[in-house]
Amino acid sequence: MNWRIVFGGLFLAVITFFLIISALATHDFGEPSETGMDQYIIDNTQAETGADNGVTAVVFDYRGFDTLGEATVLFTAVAGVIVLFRRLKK
Amino acid sequence: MFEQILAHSPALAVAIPLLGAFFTPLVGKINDKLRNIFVILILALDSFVVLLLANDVLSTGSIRTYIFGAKEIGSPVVRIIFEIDGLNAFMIILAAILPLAAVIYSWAFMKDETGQDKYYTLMLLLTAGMLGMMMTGDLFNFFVFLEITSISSAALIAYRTNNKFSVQAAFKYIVISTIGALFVLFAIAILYGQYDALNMAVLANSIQYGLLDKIALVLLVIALAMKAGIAPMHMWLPEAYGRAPSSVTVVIIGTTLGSFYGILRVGFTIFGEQIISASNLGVGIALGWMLVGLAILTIFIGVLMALKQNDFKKMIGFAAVAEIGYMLLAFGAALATIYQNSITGAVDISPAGLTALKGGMFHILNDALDISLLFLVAGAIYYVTKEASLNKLGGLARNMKYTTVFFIIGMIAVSGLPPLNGFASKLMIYQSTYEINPILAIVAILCSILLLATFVKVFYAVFLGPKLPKFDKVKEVPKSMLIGMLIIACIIIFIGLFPNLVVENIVNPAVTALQNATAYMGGI
Amino acid sequence: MSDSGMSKIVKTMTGVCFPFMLIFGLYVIVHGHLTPGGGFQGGAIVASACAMILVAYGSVWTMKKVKEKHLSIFESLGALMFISLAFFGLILADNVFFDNFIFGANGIGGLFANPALGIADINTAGVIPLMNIAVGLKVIAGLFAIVLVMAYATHKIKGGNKQ
Amino acid sequence: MITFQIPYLAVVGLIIIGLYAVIFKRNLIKMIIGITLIESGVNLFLITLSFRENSTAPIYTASPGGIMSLPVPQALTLTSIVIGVAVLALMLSLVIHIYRHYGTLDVRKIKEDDN
Repeated sequence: MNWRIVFGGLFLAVITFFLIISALATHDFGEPSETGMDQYIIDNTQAETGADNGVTAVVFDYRGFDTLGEATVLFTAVAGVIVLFRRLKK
Repeated sequence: MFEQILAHSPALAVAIPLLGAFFTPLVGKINDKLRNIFVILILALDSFVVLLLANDVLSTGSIRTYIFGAKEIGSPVVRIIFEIDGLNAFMIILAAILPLAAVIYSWAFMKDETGQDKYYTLMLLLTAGMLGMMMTGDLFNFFVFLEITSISSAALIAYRTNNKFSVQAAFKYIVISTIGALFVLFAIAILYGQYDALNMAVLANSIQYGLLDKIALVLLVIALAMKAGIAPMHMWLPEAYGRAPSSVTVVIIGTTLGSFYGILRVGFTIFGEQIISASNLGVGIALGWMLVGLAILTIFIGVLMALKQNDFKKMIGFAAVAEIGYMLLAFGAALATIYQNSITGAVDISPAGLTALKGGMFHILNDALDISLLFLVAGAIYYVTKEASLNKLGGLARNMKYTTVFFIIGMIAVSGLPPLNGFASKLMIYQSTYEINPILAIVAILCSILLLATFVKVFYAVFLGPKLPKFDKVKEVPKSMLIGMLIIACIIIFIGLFPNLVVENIVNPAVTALQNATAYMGGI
Repeated sequence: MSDSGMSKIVKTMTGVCFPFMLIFGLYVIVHGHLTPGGGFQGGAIVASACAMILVAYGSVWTMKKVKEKHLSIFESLGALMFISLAFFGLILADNVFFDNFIFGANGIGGLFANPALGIADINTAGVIPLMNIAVGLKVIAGLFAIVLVMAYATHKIKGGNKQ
Repeated sequence: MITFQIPYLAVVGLIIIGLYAVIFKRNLIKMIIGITLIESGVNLFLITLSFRENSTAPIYTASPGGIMSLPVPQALTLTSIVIGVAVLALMLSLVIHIYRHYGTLDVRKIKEDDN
């Protein structure tokens, strides 16, 4: 049982170290270094998709296929939960 | 018409099973038989589309892209793009074979269970997720499909909810895969924050290999290795494989290899130019040897644990762990042989490493088929005897002739004996690793022999030996289960008889695509 | 939460609040392309309104009124509507999966107008509002089915009685 | 410099607390809480990436003008939240079944019961 604490602690320490390093190395908060793709979407959302809401334009038009996947995930979860609580044959 | 289908095949390959999954609950309201036929037809159609696409990509050697929602890609790349090169085409062949065999098999196998509507729905969703994972050219889309596969497989592993072990196995599986998927998402977010791109080809083009990129690489590889069942985090795999219904296990094998594909894509394509480059030569070689070490550990754990297992399906599960180790061994050894050409200055994989790559790639296909066949046999035995422990089985060969033949085929194939497919790929791995380092080859061969010994022991325990009185009334399994096994067995025998044909037409384009990251970047 | 639900005060207040939550959720769904929100968010609001009824009246009562089978059919219909909108893009206009076939240069709709800066009309953005509605239907049915099934399954096992 | 990175450090904190709960806690429900904490951390990270200084939401309806924050991470977060809900529902269902079988949620007691 002690192994769990030793290895778990070690793993946690290593992960903490690298996460803090990456947090400090990420670009400054509020000043993204590279915004090409997003700026394109902001500029063209009205002309290309007709939606006023940029986020909805991304969700349903530019990345619509992700949304199909997301809807599928929810569908899967419902099917899974219903399968788990179905009536079993006696 | 034909051209039209081919042009839209990447989208159709995912959309057809999804459409089928949404329709299945409605069709199931009408009639059980109709629903089974409907599901099989949907999967057959899907396999047709997938094989059409794979054939086109593999024979022409081109890269096929599909943009969702627009005609042109445009610049910058904002839309989701499916990009299918040789490697993807190679992987989706698996996704075309396995679910179809599994669903035909489940017609009789699942007949006595309740909630079959949802069972078939989840199978179709699992197939769609697996295909999406193997074809997408977008990192976030990859994450979404990864989650679809892990949720649906967790629900299917726990399908027999009255068995406490299967519920426990499902819980372990979903905890491991969710944490893995969250790490993948974190890595994607790091890469996005740096380059403002999610497309794999765009990322591969612009990656600088700075500190953050290295952290993202490590996170991606660790998380996907967790999901692929590589050594330190392999514990969920035999449990999940062993406790799920056999037909489900066959499809989950496909998704596990999908995660393995993810490692290859990340390592060789997105970070490929940086790992295999002159400036990072030492790092690349060290990484290769690290993978070799993990692979040896995986093989050892798999084989040794398989030896002492008492549960039939868990034993095959550990054999599956060992087989994943063989693949990793091949790819790691190939990476360990990178060298700088003294004349041109180009960094490349040595000829021995190239053979290892081919062997490893070939082994992905063979492993999936062999292990699937063995699981289907184990499922058939559970179906007729309701008994999983090896100690309580015996003398089944007399009553179940066909199943015995299928088991022998699977046994010979998985332990790498001459006439069948496992031999072809393992020979390539032995040859190349012997050139790289003889110890590796010796360890690999020894473990293979141990695996054979394990399976011979099982063969004696289950099929030979005295006829047990309690199995007097045991009959051969129903036809649909035999057909499911027959499909896989036929492909195994075909590959075993004509390995060169398969290597030249399927494996070589995949290896070429794996090595050639520039072509993938140029695909968009 | 017992089988018969909570007290009369809670039940009455739930009845008063429910229509408002319903309307608000539907508003969020329908205006998804104009204001913050969309199918998922609005669907979650409506589903939580339904969950509120579940808490107030108890899972047995709710299960008598709404069966999870019907919810599951509704969910399938929502998903089918969504994927068929995507398939229409394959057949119409640009012939691409997930094409916004109503809006744009090759679009078929005269009904759907270009948006204006400032306050836009609801009939903009082509296929997006329709997809919002499909996803909204799906999320309402899906989330409510999950909550309902889980609540109904747990109402029997109080205390650690092993099976 | 470091003061501006506080949102990222909050992300790290959330992920670490979640991982701690997953590794060291022996109650299954607490492990699930840990997983949702990791998930919140990752979602927070995505949202912080979308922020630009002095920006408004990327919505043109009654927009005051000026620069807008990045829309893509917000869409990704939306997707990831829905996926999180789905995973959570399935994990809780599995825990309910484990409780039915074992009558406990303690990992040690479940292991004892198995042997």
